[in-house]
Amino acid sequence: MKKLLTAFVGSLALASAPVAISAEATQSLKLAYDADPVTLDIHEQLSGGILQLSHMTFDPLLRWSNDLTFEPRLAKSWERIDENTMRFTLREGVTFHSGNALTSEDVRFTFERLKQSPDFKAIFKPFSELKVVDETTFDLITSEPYPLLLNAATYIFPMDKAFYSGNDKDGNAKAAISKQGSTFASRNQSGTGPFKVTSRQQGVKVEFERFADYWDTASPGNVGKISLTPIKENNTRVSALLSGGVDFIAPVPPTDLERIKNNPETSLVTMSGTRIILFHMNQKRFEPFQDVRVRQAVAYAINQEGIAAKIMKGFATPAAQLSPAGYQGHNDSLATRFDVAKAQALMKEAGYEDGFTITMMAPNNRYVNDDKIAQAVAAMLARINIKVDLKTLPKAQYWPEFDDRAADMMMIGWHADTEDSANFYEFLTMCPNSETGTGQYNAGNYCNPETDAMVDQANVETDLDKRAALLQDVEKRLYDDAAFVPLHWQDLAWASKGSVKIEPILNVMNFPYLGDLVVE
Amino acid sequence: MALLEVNNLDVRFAVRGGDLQALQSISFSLDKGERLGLVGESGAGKSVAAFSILKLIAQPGYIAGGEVLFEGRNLSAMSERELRQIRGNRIAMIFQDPMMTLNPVLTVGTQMVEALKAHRRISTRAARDIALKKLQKVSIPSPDKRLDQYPHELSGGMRQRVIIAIALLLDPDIIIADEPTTALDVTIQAEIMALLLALCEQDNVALMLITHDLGLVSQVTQRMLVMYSGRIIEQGPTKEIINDAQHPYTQGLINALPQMGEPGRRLYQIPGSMPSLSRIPPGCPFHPRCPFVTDECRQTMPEYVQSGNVDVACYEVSKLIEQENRAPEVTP
Amino acid sequence: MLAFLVQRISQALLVMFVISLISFSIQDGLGDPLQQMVGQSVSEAEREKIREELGLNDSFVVQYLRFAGQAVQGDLGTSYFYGKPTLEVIFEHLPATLELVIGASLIIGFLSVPIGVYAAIRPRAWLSKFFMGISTVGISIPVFLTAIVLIQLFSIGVTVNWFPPETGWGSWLNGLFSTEGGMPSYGRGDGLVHLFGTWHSGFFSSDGLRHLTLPAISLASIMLPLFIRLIRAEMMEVLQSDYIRYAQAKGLAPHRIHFLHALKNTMLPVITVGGVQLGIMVAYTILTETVFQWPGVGLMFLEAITRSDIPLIVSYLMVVGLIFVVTNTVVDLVYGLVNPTVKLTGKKA
Amino acid sequence: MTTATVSRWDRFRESFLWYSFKRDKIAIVSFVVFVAIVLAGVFAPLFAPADPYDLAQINIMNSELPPVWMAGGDAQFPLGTDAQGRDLLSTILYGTRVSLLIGFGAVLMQGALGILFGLLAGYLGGRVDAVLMRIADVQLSFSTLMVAIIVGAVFKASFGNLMFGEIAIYMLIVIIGIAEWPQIARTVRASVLAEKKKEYVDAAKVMGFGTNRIMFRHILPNTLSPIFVISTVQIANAIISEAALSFLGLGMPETQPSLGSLIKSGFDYIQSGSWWITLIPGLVLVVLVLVINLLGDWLRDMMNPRLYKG
Amino acid sequence: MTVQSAPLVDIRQLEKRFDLSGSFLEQLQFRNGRFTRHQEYVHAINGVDLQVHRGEALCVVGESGCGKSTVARTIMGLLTPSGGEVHYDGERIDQLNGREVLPYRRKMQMIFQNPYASLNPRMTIQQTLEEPVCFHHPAWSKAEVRDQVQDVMQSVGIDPDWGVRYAHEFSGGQRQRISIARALAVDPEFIVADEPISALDVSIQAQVLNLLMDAQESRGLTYLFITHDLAVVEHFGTRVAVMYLGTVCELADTKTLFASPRHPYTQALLSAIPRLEDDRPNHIRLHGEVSTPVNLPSGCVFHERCPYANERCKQEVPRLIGSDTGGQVACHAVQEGRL
Repeated sequence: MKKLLTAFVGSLALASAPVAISAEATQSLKLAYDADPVTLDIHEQLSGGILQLSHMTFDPLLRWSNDLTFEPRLAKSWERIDENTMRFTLREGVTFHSGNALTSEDVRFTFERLKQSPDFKAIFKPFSELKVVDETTFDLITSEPYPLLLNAATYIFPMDKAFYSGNDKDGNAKAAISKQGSTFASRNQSGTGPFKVTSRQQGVKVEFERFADYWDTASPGNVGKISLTPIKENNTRVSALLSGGVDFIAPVPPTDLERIKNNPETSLVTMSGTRIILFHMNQKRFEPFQDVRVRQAVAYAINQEGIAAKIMKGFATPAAQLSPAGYQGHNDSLATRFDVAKAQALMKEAGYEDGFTITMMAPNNRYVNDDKIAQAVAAMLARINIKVDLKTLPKAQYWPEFDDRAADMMMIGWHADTEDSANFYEFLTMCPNSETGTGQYNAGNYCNPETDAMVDQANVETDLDKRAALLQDVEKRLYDDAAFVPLHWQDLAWASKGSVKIEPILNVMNFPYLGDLVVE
Repeated sequence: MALLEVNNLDVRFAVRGGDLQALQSISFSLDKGERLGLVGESGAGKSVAAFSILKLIAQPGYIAGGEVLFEGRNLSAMSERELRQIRGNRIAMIFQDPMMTLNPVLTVGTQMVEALKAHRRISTRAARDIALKKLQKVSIPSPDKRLDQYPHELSGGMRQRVIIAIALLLDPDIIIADEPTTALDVTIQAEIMALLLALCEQDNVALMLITHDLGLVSQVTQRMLVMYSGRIIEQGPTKEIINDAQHPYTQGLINALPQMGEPGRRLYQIPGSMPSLSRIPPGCPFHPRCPFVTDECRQTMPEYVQSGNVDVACYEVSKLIEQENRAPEVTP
Repeated sequence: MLAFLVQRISQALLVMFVISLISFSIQDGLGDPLQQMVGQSVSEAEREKIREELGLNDSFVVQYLRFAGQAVQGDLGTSYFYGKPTLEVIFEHLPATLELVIGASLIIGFLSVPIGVYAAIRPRAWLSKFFMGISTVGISIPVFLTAIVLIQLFSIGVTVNWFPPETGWGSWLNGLFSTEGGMPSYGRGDGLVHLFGTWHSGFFSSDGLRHLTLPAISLASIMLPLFIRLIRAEMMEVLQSDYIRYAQAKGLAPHRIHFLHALKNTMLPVITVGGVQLGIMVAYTILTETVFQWPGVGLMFLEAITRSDIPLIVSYLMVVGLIFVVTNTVVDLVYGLVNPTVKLTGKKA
Repeated sequence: MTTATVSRWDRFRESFLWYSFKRDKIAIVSFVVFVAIVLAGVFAPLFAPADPYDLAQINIMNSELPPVWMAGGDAQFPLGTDAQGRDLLSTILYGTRVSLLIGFGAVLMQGALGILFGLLAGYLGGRVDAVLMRIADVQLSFSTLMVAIIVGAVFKASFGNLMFGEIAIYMLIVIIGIAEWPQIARTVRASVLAEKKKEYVDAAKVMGFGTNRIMFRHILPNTLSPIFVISTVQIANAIISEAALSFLGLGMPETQPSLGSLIKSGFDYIQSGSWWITLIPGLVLVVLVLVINLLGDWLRDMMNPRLYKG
Repeated sequence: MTVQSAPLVDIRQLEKRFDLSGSFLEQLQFRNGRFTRHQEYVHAINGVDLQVHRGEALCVVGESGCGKSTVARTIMGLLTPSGGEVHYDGERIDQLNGREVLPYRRKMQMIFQNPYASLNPRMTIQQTLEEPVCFHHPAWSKAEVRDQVQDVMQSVGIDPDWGVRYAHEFSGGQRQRISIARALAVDPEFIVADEPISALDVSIQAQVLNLLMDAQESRGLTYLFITHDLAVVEHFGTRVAVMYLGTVCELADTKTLFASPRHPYTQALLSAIPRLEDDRPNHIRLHGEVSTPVNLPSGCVFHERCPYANERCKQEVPRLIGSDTGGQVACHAVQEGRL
């Protein structure tokens, strides 16, 4: 079979005659994700898929390394000038795919565009201005001291100002961002990244070719061509890898981890992730949840280890809090607390020995094994006489229900765009406030002004140690208050053929740095 | 030697729960140019008899015994390939319903030409010419047009003419016509029958006419057989049987005709009805309806006896004949 | 003929009108398209703005009238997800589905006729019984199970160790039951040849054909038994008819009787039923396309549903309805051409 | 009255149907298997070792145990457990019940719609016929899946999402009923058209009987045998349709699984070693559908070999 | 023929057309650049006048498609006439609604051609016979109904014990008896028999004919007897009406008609029946086929096949006029004395 396969791949490489690929970048890679990028405009939508695309065809100013530190990319250095200002220096000799050279003006153009983007403007809200100092130097200025300035800067993938300016042949501005209909930017790209899109059939295939003038000549990457096929069905995606149809797949469903690991021809990389999966307990809909003992009882009744081990096949890290390890808010002292007896006692104490019936909703195609997790949770709650009326929905229908807070317990998974704990609290636990936008996803209607104040304070605290202490305290208080039921952080997994060395290019943000990928 | 000779032909239907005897020891013969009538009510086995001559009985039916000799050759022992040389070529058939007999999706021409080509090495053009001639022979108006028409574009009478033309295509020795006019209107019936008769006489073709219509048989055939429950109960010259039927069944059949009764008065009637194949009683199958029934009739099937030129299978008749034969001795 | 076409066209319009009305009226039940279009942390105010831009806040009547007004001009709206006119999206995906359907139809055509005819001519032969048995089992297995089994056997391969591998016969038997795998299990492959417009075909390259094989087989697996049974039943009935006996009485050779006289009459009802079934097949490829990740309209539709891409859903339903009416019409026309006894009117034959 | 029933029973025993049934091994085996599955489904609460609907009995730690004959099996779970730790045997028994319920329910619904519309269209003819059959045509151009989406949305709009667990089964019945009624309506219409021409209908008219009496008392009973045959096949089809819908995530919720949703829920595990979660219910489904189809074939052969024309 | 009292059944200028052309859309045709509406009808009966007198058996003969069954079915209300009137016992009945017509349903009954189709296969004989009795006599007790049914079964020679059986358990002749019993069960005075014996075997035909005659005698029935078999007519009928393409071409007493047929078609018909005779009679050969009732010929409907047709026959429709033999004939040749 292997022989067949190599012949197969070989013939492919021949068929698609290379145009101009740097000396060693001759390998081709067939990649299967669960979805392909929705658009080529990297500012149209803030999603994993678009960020993955951004890392292929663009380069950020700086990027996260494997150990959650910052690695300079297009910005070769940065220094804090004052409380509100950070000065960046751009790398020299970087060109866009169009051949234009990268300058500070391009960065400013990109920054302005980000502030226009409905999806990204929230991240850049703390920033007041990007001031161009000279061709390669610019200042990034916030209105208040902002501890997460560099985190946000990882979202700046400079775009080719000259390329994206002016009008297209229909008379529409090339820089326009629109969710409806196609725009110039959604069809065309000019970035500085290692790959250029050569052809794209949405929902079917995207093909990339290595950018011959890529600035990072130090990169070990030797992949000249990539074709990305979306395969939504888990089984089919895994089959495609096992049958040799593709070289690299993500995500890998937990059920197949074992099999891929044991297959001598494939290799598997897993990482504990940062996306927390949790249930909110809606105090507004269901009065007993206002009683902290009831909330605690629920928290005690849930066996996070069991879910992680059995349903997630060990492909999740049981969670007792929101912040994953490595985040500033992560509090080591908090542990999962599965104890049915204790939970029953708490229920009794709260006067609900005989239990009650609640409604529960979860998506069934959003998170890994989301529906199965919800079922397991429902079963666990049955042990303390809480009868659960569970409904799982496809994500398209789930979110409207979620917005309506339609059930007493609702599942959500959250990944902090800023890779910072405060982001969790702002969206998931702070008192819902439509003006400030906090608590937008707080489906528990949990409201604790004390912790909210602490989070606000942390958001302007630039002393990282102090800030960490503050956030960890928030985490502890939420834990004691059983503000929600954390389940686990969903792990990440990628699988490839043995010859594709994916391990070095992967990170917890799930942005494979494919430019650096080595294929043997 | 007769052209066609059927000897002790047994036909059975293999159905769940055992075989049904559809024909029992049928024997008759047909001479060149002779016209033979096969009469009986539905279910008597007359069509089965016709079809088993060419071994064309449908699936569950099979020939269980006896022989069919055509010019001395046993048809029932022939291979399919050999039989195909006979079918349509030496012995042609005309079916009851002209609507159902012609293939609805093939033109008249195709269906005529293929019959010719199946038996003769002949070009399509030549075959068409022959077909055209035969169509003229059965007096079909504008025959050249008909060749390219589909069966549904013709009227019933016209279709039966086409079928007669097909039967005559290869100048056969025998035409077996299974109720050829039953599906047609009275006036058309008369026309078709007259045509068939004329053509048979003209070419000296033997005709085996299967019908339930005693009037038709009496007018067309020279000899006739009467069938009941798969047996031939009476056979002989048509005139003799019509004028002086021997078997009680034949008598009843003739007397039950409205024209035999006095208008407005009750008709002669045979009680009961013919049993289905699965319920044929032992002995003479007619005995439950027979006015002359005896114990003998209930037990064994009577042998044929000769009365004049007529063969009859009936104990009553044989008794009468015996009495007649004995009579001269008794009279002083 | 004219009346026939007028009637069919009005029927098509009616179908499309009904479908569009139904699908519009249920759009709220299909979910909120916005969730798929914006990132999670986008604020409610921003969302409201986009909704307003998309016209999602207008009343049903206003939305429908706007849609209908554009539809009359041939514009069925713009897909939220693809950002392109829905018809364009559908026509991009349609070739894949059509090729799958054509592939399956070829399999069905080449297998069902000989098997059906054989089973009708020799109903008692063990081979007929075997085929009929297989076809009964065939219709009893859901297509997604068939598909998975096919992938397991022919894409991934199965290694069997049921027999002692150290013995000669054991390893031979193990080898017999093991499969090599290697057949492509997803997508259409790289060997697509551009034909015209948005039509890329996999028929002209070995890679394309290899990719087509398993999906086409699994799609054919549901319809093939139906066709075999249909042809067998029709043929058996035709074989009972007088004109077949008459053909025998004419002394024709069996092959002419079976393959001209009988088969031609058999195929008439098969054309009607079969043609309609093939039309329906376009709508029934969804399961197969899902399992094999075949980038056709079925998969596109399913994804449109998960994304609440309402314009695309509506257009898909309308196009499928149209395809159904068109195939019906074509089938009736073909039937009218093949069957000399039918005069084309609006009436069903 | 008892004598009448006895004689009816005798009549049945003398009938061709019974006779050919006795002689047809496949029919007997199919019937026995079918009855066994139906009984097992109907009396699932009696046979099942556990109640899969009772979440309190489920322990996640017992998940994915293999059947008892394999290494690691537990005698408590004869056929192993699913991914939630439910006893697979019990779940299959309950799932069979749900599948059968949907199968029969959907066919009842199809039957009600199909018979009514088929009778009206066939007997009244003319405009009524044209309109009803056009609706049937349009209906047929939708696959079951599309109907599922539409009906699902309507149900959701009327009952909200939370009721889903309770109404899912009725919803599926309605979906499959609506999606497939034209099949029955066409069969009924075809046989009504044939029956209508028969003289006993004229005889009834000449007697002065009303339209309803003629349609329901005289014609309907004579169309029953084709309806019966097609219904058998339709039950099998309905069960498969339900499985297909469940496979696409539009069927029964996994808390009250049908055979289809059981197969789907185990689907993720089929390649990872826990094959029993999918394959055992899959086998039950295939066997169930197969025996129904075999019985349908047999019935069709007995009653009317012409039926399969659609 | 002497005119007695008022006729029991009187049909006047009865017409029946069947529309062949389908819906409006299907009628549209595109010809010579213009849309035209094109309609096609089957003219099944065209102005038929017939009187059936109490106690007689009026036979209607003709070939298939001549409209004889249509006449029967129109009288019985199974078809609504396109024109003309049907009177029963002096009352016009063709326009009555379902309720008003009920009393006549009891008085007028019908026997059908095909004994295999005229009995409901899903009903026992008992049910088949009881249903109409119950329906028309809602006040009767169960016992009364049963008695009535038993009487009628006995009168047609069916063992009342067979009532629990279904129709398929009987032979064709027995079924036709049951069918007659059903008609008799409601004590009718007028019976339309539509080819009641043509599907039966010869030996059975006599049985059924005898039964019908017995019933006429014992119950004083009046028959309208539809058949294509002239021999039966000769035996059974009081008077005969010969139909061709939807019109009556000759009407006479049976004896008169058979003794001296006047209309050329009647003559041809009579000569066409094969009779048990030794000598072959001279057939009057008709040329051509029966025209279709879709495109009716102008003038006399028979002129295309008539050996005596002249120009007038092609133009003018002949009317039914009394002839010298006492019957009525619709023929120009007869009236002109050419024949």
